[in-house]
Amino acid sequence: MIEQTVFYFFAGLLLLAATMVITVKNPVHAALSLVLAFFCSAAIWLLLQAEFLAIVLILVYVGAVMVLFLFVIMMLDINLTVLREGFSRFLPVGISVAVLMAVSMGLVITSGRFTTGGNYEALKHAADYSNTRELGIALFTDYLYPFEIAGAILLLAIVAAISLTLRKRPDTKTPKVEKQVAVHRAGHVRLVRMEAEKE
Amino acid sequence: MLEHYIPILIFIVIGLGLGCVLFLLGYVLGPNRPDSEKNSPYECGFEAFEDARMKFDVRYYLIAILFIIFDLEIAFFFPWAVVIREIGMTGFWAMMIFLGVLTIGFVYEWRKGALEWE
Amino acid sequence: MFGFLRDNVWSPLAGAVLSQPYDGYAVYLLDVLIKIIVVVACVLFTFAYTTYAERKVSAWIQLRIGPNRVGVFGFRMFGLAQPVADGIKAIFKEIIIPTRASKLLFVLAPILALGPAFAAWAVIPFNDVMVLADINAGLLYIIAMTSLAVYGIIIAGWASNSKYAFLGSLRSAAQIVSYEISMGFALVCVLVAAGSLNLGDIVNAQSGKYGFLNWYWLPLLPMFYVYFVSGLAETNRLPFDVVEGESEIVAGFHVEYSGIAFATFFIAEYTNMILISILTSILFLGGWLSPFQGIPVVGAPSIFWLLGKTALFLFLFLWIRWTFPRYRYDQIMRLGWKVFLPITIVWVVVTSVMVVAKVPPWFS
Amino acid sequence: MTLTTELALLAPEIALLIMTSIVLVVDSLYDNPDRVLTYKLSQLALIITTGLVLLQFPEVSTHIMSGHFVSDPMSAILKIVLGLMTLIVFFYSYDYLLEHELLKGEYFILMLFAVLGMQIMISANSLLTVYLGLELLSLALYAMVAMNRTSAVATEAAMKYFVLGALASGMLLYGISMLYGVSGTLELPALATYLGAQTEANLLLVFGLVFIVVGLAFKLGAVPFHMWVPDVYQGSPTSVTLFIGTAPKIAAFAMAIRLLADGLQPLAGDWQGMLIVLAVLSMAGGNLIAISQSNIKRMLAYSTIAHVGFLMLGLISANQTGYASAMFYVIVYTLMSMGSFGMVILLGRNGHEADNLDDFKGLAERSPWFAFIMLILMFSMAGVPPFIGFWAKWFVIKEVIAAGHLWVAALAVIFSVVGAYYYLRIVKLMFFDKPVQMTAIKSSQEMRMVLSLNGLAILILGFMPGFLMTLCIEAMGF
Repeated sequence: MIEQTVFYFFAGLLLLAATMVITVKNPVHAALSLVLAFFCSAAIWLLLQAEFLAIVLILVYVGAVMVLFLFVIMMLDINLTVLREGFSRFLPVGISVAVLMAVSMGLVITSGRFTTGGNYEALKHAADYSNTRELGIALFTDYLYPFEIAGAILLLAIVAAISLTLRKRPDTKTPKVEKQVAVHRAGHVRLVRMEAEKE
Repeated sequence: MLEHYIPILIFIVIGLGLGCVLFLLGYVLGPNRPDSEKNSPYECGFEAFEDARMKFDVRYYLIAILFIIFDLEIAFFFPWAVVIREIGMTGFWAMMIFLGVLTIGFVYEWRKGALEWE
Repeated sequence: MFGFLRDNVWSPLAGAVLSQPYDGYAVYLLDVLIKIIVVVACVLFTFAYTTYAERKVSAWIQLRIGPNRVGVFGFRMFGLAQPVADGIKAIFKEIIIPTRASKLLFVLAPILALGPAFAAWAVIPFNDVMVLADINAGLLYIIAMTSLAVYGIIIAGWASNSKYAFLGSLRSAAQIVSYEISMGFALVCVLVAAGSLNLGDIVNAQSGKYGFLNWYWLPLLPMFYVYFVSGLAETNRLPFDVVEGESEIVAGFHVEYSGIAFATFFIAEYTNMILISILTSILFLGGWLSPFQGIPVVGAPSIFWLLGKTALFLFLFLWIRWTFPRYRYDQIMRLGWKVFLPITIVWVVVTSVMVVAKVPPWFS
Repeated sequence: MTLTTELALLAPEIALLIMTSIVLVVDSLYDNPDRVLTYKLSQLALIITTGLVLLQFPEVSTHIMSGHFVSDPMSAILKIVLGLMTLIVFFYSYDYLLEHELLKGEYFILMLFAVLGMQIMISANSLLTVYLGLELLSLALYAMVAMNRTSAVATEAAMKYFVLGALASGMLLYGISMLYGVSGTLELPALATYLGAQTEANLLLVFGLVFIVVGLAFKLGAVPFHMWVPDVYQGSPTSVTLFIGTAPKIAAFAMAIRLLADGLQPLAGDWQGMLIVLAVLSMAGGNLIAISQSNIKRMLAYSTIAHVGFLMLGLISANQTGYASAMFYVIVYTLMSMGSFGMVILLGRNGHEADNLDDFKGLAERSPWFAFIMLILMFSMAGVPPFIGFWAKWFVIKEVIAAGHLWVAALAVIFSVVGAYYYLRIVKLMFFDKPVQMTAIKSSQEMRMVLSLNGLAILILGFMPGFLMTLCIEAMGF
């Protein structure tokens, strides 16, 4: 019972947050709504006993990806009026597509054939069940090959990100640490014996 | 398993609630006497020149992107660390290869100057 | 202790008040609620007296006296009532919201900073049985919660619509994410060593016949160091406080905040500090285990050991702050990416080799 | 099967990853503007990986890595073709990049990653590896398109490509998750077994199938999911267009075979209809719009769309000979497309892109030999006998007729006649128009030789299509 309540709470909040992502005017508010949406999905995953994935969702998406999103949104003054210009022009097309999709979805769902083939229930695990452990064992035995491909994708992501964003700027000055450390007294200080000056 | 998460849920709510309560307390108990000088953004006594939100160095994005990549890598490490005693040498070497691939990425970053802060 | 309270105090109390059976949801929730309030109260108390300690320690280091006036009913008691006075002052100050700020986000930012800082405490074990939420993925939860700390700062900086705040929040965000990686890898090392994400298990895995030599600070010595220093950077403490950098960007992301709104950030920062200290004790110094194993009374594991170790690290935070000069920003980034990250990656390999090779006495 | 034998079968992929890493490190260590070392090492990487495929050419199909990887004749042949094609791309693009000041080590590195992704796709035996391989490929391609950061057109093209490509990947993933949700398996053969055992139609499966076909159509660039193709072909540097227009088609074909034939064969009744619609629309749309183009890269983009339509004809029959004819088509098409873009690169010089149709005017006077090569390419593309392009069309249309879709075959013939118009127009421009400029074509000896070989291969293969067809039929498991 309590699980159902929690589920409906988070599912409702998720839908609300997701709607806000696309309706609120301020892009930063939209990004924060997305953060909320991620939180709610994490809670729902938790209800499905996917403990590890739920927390990783927060760690990676909320803690890392959304930070990048916010960086980008905050630092590119997005001019909203320009973005809105096309809105009214494309509205008729948009509405007709939306209506078409809604009708086709309605037809599919009401056709009576749309079943998933039974009621599924989330697995119940014992209290000492460790989702992380099970995942680790699966990942490093059966899913070794996809795991290594994921490594290659991450490497490619590094290469792509650097080759697309890094520009050599000749006008900047960087302190050369090696040189600073390698400085020796002999090359820089000269002791000069001087006679005291007299007026 | 789920029963362990109920306290966490409540804790998060209380943590956020505490912030709200503090703010409300300050709002109710503190004075509220706005004036245009006081409410203008601080700029060492000058009038604010322009909107403070400006375009920024792409380097910050790069740091954020690299952070995502390494964060993901760490996320892969967690399940591995938990089962390292059970998966045997294959699992161990699998992670070493993964780490090796990522280390090459790190060397590349370093050499390309992506970690340089000017 | 919690169990005792539940069985002998809350349950009958709740039974009397709510006229419900002893072990119903209401009792459970009440029990949880009271535990949480106890933890939060303790953290807040520690926060208050850390600020006091900060001023006293700085005074001591700089050969001053520090706060010694505020007292109760004329008794000065070395100024021990100072934090209370500070708190009251903060509450009665005006909360200034700049005209061109984004109001909602401006208000939300301190709350977002405080929420995760407290939420992480939900899984901290105080001894073998005293833990609020004994989840299997405890360490993962902690790292996820600490990764949220950056939100309060970014949003504060942006919502203020002030250049200093914006610069401060940018620097802070980049710095925090940079050090989060080395922190994450340091945690992975602990994890490899202990083989469990549960914080209680991690402490128990450190017990052994060699006492404090069994703790992870020894095999993971570089990580111990990296973790604590990254903790300094994560909490924007000196020598990593370019985020505030009062001499260049006045106060960084919270330049526009006043009164209790500012105090909220302050609480969040100190809460994170205490959290880092207690985590360092748990992960590297054996938590509640006693260094004098085998000796009666002092050899027994106890919460006081944990609190003592935490106090030690808190003192270290203050000591470092008043001893070292501030780093330059490029130096901070270099330390994070070019020194800590390679060290942690190498040590992950070293640790896992030690575990696979079953190196005694830690991993046999 | 022991780990050692499994690793031996994986050797091409492993070798490529190792070589790519070496190239990456070497490129970042030795900072010379010519990138000769990077270039040579990348070529060596391709030669090694292709050599390793050749060394252990499989007779049978073997599933390894817990069923995520399959090694069979088809994968071997496609990988060899892929390796050769990419090698040719390398030959064509080096001078171009140098001249246009686009030469960066990353260009070759990204290309190697793309090849790795394609190899993974070709050998994929589970939904997961198909997807991961595709992502590896796509990510590399997005970055390659965007590499010329000073060009607004290239950036726009990259943006479009990325957004639509990500959408397509999302669709594919959504479809995959539905199939996985219903069947409970990611492995393609197991999925086919599961589907074969189903007696009732499950709507959720068909839903998943629709998403998968949509994702595939996006990646192949079939109408109505073709919007990205013209912009990306036109906007990217020609050397990148050259790559995108050739090798990934092989991988997309492999993906189609893996998903539709290996995994979803029992649902063939459902996907055949979808493919017919896509194929007819692509042939019509591609050929008709191509006529009005004045930019040759854009024209070739629409020609690609049309060719994708023909390629799909081969899949429609849903049997082994049909697949073999589609495989024949895709190999031939990449060869022709390679030659055509190679010509565009050859004609451009001193930083000028020869991407207008006018640049081909009077080519016969400037260089009779390359005009002849281009003539072969265009005739072959148009499907004029006896060039190999004719045989490719012949085989797929024959399969469509055999499958009983006469009207589709009739439409295919009509549209190939329509398409012949714009291919032959180029021939007319080359031989009957006065040249706009008379400057001699200058390019490296290497480039001239490879391009000539490319053209001649099309001519020679045209006389002996049986050889390639036999290979394709063998690949499909006869």
